[in-house]
Amino acid sequence: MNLHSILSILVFSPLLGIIVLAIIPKAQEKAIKAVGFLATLPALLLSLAVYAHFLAGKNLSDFSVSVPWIQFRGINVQEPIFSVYYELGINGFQLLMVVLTSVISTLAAIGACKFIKKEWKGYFMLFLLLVTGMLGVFTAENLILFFIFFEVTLIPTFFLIGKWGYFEKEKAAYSFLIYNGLGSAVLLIVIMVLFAKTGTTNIEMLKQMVADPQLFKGGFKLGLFIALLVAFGVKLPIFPLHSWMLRVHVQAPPSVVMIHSGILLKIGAYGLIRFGMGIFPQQFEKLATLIAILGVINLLYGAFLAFIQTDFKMVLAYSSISHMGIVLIGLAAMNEAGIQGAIFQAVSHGLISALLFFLVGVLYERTDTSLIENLGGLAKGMPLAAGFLLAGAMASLGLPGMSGFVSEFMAFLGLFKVQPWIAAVGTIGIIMTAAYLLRAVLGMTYGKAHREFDGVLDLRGVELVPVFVLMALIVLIGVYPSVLSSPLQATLETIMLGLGG
Amino acid sequence: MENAWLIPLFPLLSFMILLLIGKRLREASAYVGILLTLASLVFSILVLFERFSEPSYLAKFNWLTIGDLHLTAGFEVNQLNALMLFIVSLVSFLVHTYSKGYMHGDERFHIFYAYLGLFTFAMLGLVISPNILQTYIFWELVGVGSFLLIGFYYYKEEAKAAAKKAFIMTRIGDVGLLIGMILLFWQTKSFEYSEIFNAVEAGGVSNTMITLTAILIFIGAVGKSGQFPLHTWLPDAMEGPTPVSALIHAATMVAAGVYLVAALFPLFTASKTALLTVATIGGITAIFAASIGLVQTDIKRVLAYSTVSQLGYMMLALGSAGYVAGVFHLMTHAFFKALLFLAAGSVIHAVHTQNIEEMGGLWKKLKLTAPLFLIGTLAISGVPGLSGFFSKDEILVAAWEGGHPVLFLLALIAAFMTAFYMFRLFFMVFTGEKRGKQKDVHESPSVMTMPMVLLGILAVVAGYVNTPWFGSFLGDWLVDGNPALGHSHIEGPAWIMIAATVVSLAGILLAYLIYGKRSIAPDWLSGKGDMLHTVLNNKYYIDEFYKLTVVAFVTGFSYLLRFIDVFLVEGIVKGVTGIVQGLGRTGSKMQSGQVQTYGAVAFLGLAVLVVIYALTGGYLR
Amino acid sequence: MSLETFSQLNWSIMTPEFLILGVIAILILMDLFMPKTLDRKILGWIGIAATFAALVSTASMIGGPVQSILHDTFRIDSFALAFKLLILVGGALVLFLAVSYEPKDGVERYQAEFYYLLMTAMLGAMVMTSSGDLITLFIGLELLSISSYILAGIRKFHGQSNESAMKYVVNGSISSAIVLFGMSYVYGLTGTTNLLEMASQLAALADSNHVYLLTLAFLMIVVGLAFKLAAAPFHMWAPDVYQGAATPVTAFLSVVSKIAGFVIVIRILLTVFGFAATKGQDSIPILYDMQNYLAVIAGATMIIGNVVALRQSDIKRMFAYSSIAHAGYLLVALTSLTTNMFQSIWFYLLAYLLMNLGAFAIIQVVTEKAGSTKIADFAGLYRRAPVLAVAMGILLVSLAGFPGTAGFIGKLNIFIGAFYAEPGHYVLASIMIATTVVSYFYYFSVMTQMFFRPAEDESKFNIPFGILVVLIIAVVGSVLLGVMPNIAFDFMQNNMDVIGDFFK
Amino acid sequence: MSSIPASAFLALALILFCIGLYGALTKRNTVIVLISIELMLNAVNINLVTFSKYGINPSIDGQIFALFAMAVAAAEAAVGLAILMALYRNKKTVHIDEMNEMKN
Repeated sequence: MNLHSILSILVFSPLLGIIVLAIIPKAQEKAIKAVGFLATLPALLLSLAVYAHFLAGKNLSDFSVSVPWIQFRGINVQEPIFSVYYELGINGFQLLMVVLTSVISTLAAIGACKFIKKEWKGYFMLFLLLVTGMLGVFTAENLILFFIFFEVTLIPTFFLIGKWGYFEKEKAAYSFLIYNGLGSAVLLIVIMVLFAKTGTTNIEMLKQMVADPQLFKGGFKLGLFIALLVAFGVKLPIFPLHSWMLRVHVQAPPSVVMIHSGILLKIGAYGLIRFGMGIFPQQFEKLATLIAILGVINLLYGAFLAFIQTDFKMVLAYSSISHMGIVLIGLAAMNEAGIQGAIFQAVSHGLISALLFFLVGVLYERTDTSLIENLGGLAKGMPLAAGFLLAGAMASLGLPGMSGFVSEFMAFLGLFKVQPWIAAVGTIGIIMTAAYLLRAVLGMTYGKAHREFDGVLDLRGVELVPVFVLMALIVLIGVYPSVLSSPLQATLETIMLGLGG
Repeated sequence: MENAWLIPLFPLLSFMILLLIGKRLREASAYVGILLTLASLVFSILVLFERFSEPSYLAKFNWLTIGDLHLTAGFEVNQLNALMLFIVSLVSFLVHTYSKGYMHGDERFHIFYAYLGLFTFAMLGLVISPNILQTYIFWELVGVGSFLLIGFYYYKEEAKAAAKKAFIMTRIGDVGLLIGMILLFWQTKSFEYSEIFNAVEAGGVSNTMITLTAILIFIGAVGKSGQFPLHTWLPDAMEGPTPVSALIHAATMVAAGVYLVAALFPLFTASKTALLTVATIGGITAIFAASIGLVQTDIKRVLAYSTVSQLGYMMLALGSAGYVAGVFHLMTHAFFKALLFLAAGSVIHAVHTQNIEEMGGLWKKLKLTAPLFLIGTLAISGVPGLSGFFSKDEILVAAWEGGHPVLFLLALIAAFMTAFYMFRLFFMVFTGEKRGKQKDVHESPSVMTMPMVLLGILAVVAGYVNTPWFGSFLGDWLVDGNPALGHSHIEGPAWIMIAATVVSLAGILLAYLIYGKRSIAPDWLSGKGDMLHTVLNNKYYIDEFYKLTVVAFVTGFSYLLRFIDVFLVEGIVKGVTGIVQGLGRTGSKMQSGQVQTYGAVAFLGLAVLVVIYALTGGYLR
Repeated sequence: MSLETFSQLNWSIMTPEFLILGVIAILILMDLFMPKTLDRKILGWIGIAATFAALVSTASMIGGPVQSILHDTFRIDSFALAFKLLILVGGALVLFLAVSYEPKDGVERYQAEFYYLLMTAMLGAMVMTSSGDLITLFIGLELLSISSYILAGIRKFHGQSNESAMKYVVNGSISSAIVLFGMSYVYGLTGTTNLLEMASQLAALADSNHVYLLTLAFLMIVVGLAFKLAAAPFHMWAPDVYQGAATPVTAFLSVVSKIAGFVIVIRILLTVFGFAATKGQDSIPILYDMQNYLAVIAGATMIIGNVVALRQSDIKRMFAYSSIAHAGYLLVALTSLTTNMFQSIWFYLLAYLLMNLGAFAIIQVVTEKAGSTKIADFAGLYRRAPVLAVAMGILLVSLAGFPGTAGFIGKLNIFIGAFYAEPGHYVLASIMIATTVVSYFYYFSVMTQMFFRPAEDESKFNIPFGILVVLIIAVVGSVLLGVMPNIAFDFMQNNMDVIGDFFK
Repeated sequence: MSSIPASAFLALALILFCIGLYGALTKRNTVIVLISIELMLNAVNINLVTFSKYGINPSIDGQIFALFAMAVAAAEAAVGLAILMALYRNKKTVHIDEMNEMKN
């Protein structure tokens, strides 16, 4: 097979599932679920194959594809100015995100088979569209293509939340749409300004052209970078742009939150690293202190608020905010350790939050509640679920041997080199993370049972697959972080080159 | 020694086996755990003996690459590590064995063994780590093992609270360690112990930095070893099953703090301030915990406070540059304190209560446990001839020679108190009349007593490896090739030994008079100082203090943030949407349905544009 | 001019107009002589056929040289062809809607009028595209307007329809008067009505009084023509008229009429004011001088359209505001005055034509079935007619400007222009993006109704053939142009030299 | 005739236009509104004719334009009145301020 077409197949393979689903009658629940699940597999297998390709020591650029696509005419007759290429590509960082996406998508599809109780057909069609969007986001090599895939994720997510969510689903869907719409609007401004000024949106070319002081003045670039920060800050989310995310985490169905918290939030981190740092390295440097402070605020704000929540979903939602603070902290360090920590954190949090939300989904399905108080003593009725919940919490609070630690450690390692004081304040977050997670998880699993757990089934059958896979990956990364760090080295070098260090 | 890396893996294997198929093995799980820890023990002994004759061994591989930084993982066998391997695997093996009897009948028997395996793995991994990062990793893992085991009786609210408290309090310390470690890394560009020491020795690190990092790392040790002011979790941790207390909260994990300071000893010696801090905290903890121990009525809590106090001793030793003394006491303490806990467990197993006021007169019924408990008590009290005597003496000498007379005095008083409350415990449990409801009290099975016997022997003889009389074999071996660790044996004036003996005997005598012979009323102390007694009984109100300050602050701050979240952040959002909606409403209202208004608006628009044009100089230009 | 020379003129360039005109005449006659009982739909199909014929003949002129007859009052240049194509496509699609329109309140009798009035309106718009003279422009404009007035009121027994027509007439006439007043000044300062001659006359304008007068005329023309665009400040008629008019008429007003409006605005503004100097030869033209005023109008239009649309509960009113908003977006392209302006406006109008007509097709089906025009009537559409709901979803997404649809590419084009201009129109573009986000609210509120809410009744729809055609063209076109916009771009680039032709 | 300056005609046109506009925007009776609009259109005609005679480049175009404008105005008025009649049949009113069935 031609290597150049692999990425396209990888990205668009879920669409095949949509087509198949379209011809399956609504009532055939089993077939729909099967197709929905199977349609995520090609992407998974291909992404693993790409990873294997990398492990075999071959070049990831083998996969890049670039075909002329749109020529915006009328501005300038010279080619290739103002033309947009259909260009997909993959580097180490993108590879990780793609693998993460495909893994979590497959698991979320399994989750959906369990958690979604109605209209599977519509659900899986939207879900697969979402998967395509996410895969595209991480493989797009130019900003317009990136933006297109970025927006493609918005609409299915809106519907997935609004239709299959819990009580206040529509409100959550709207606030998702509006916040992210605003974020992407700001992003679009940046993209179009860059496009209009340079005539290209290819990221590599932009890196060089934006560095040209003739084309862009410093202050102007700073403005663009701040806009970018805001755009991805909504997605990440950065305080105070976070309130939409709480609603989504609480109201969306668990299988969607797995995707949302696991991958969609990471687009923010991805964008900040790839575009913020890649295209505007000097500006990033200028604002590094601010970003570090924002990171610490995020970390602490999320942690403190998670500490007093009564709904476990809210705890996890705030914990996501808190953990995304670590991403910012790592990025603000502007050194290898910090950036690698940030990327690790993105991947690690993706896995951990997917695991935790899957478990929440199971709990909710069995007990119709996610209130900590109502779940007390769960370990008696659902020992396996409780055990994994605890393990997930441990991973989340940065227990060594699990992925959370490596990321947290590197992020702080990086920041302590440049901003020891801010980092020192940030470490309070480490303590608080332990405090709120244990409070919540022990509150749910330990202690006297507040209710009968008769007839409440523990994890079983196919539910164990996502749990085991995620746990295994979390531990794998924790024990042998090189699985992530080795693909990253080349990417890091490029970033560091851009930062001039 | 090349295969020392296998030692931690056996318990890990046990953990994994039991997690996966433990449910089917049921109580046969114990054999898995016992056999695999036995394997660790055998290897540890081999390694220890090998280390007597061979130099240290270090192996490492690349663990994580960050740009040009290569973080390694691996293992190292040096004197301290080999000794610790032996202590840990021995105690762990004994506790594994003991638990087979103690935990008999528990429905989560296999889980218990699995957790024990996890903990043992982590602890063994901790002691063979060649770099501080790896130490930190296992440091946290032992914390988790401890957390899981404290919370083993998860359905008890107290256990839940204790587990949580243990985890969070130690984590506070851990963050100190983490910061210290990272700062040290950026100073020395390495996590390797040897490279850190080289850098410190070469003067590559400023004095302030050394002091700062050393103290930060010491905070980690404070958390783990239950030193003042982070000690409160350790007594609460007694909610776990008693074998756990013996293994984790007496012999191994809590000693990890001492081990850490010992392992980084060259760093600490490079800073006077750091050493003084260590010594002071150690000294304060020693007397502070001992004083609380005076009035406790829970058998395990008395032992817990005694542990805290003894750990303070070790810190005092290390802080007084008495490296050998500290490590020596660490070893002897591991044996006699494990013995005491196991014996206490045996007592609890027999009488099903932990309240010493409901015990009494058990000497006759527990024919084996009682003498073993006495041995432990004698050893900890520092009665000459037993292991505790020698190590405690070393510490007192170190403190005196280290130039800390005040701390020396504190240590001496603490020694008196130790002797007093330990014998108070002994007399109340084993002598006198039977109190409370004791039914079918009988001796524990041999699977429980045999480990105690072995520990009893060690509690007696372990001291002789390093004595002023028969040569300081342990000391010589420990500091061999490492001048930075100080002298193998500190000579001190002979009166110190006598003073120590006198003090401990005095303590025993007083305890005898009050609780044994009952010639002095038990409320003699409390009667005299009512307030003092209340204060001691409430553990100096430390928990309450924390609740009122830290916990209240965190909660209050959280609610403040929630206020901000709900009203400020959401409020702004609501405001913006409100403005947009309001605009919409206004615009919608203007759409009055009157067609003439529409025309008027259009004309008005035109007029405004014209006026603006005129005003901005269109006409006058 | 003798009759001989008159007949020797190159009349062939007016073939499309003649075709339409001829068919209108035939339709009138047929309507007159057909028995009353016969179904008039056949007339509609004839009209569609004629429109297609006109489309073909227009298309056949593509790539030819610039030609003009009658002293340049009627000219065929790339601009004219490009926009005439749009008008014909839009007109054809509206006719498809019209033949599927099943009026209920006794208008059956006037159905034939409905068809040929639509066609006369279309003819007016076509004339406007090809006009090189103020008089023909004005005549075309009025032909379009007057036909539209009647169309708006064609449901003559329907109070709302009457009211909407009346409002339309009053406002439209006022706007005509204002435009004419402005035009009269322009004429006065040049002494000619030919646009190109005006341009050459004004190129050396230096007298500040004259400049002032001309600028006033500029403002009057812009504000007056804003009526046709449904742009601020002359936008307020739109919701009422859209609501009251029959759905195909609304579709016509919102699409074809708007295209015609842009045609006349571009013609006049660019040829006349794009050259009218402010301080003598080679000084900055009035149009550039007044860019900020256009920007204000564009900004106000976008804000008003999008914000007020939030409050609507009537689907047609909502679409009226939406069409106001889209006029604002288009004005942004006009304001930035970059070289890609023609392309971006043309492409955006094409995209807008497709998505808006598609949406109106569905609105027509749903409102006819429900008998009212409430947004709530869309509740549960996904259950009742999934195909309609999904099609509507795609069209709404395109209207909202999400990627993968023509609406997105159209917006990109406008942004490129806005940012490419020196100095860039950052504020205006930001308003455009921000208000686009606001528009998500109301577009998605329709989605909410269709997909999330339960239906009142579960009855199914039967989709008439005409609607189906429009829907297929609209949906396929919207997606195709979203994914492969180069089809349209290349067409423009390869066949038309709009800028080159414009001033020949 | 030549004694009357062009500006007078222009002023007259402007005044007429304003009166027309005022009437169109304020009168309740729709017929008067339509008449007022005619007034505005006629003001334009005066302008055109004036410019045709006294303009910078006097030409016949203005008068032709005026003729067209008149024709259009007539058509507009006719249509307007027709619609008004339809409206009157349905609503029994010619008051423009009562045409507010559709609003907001």
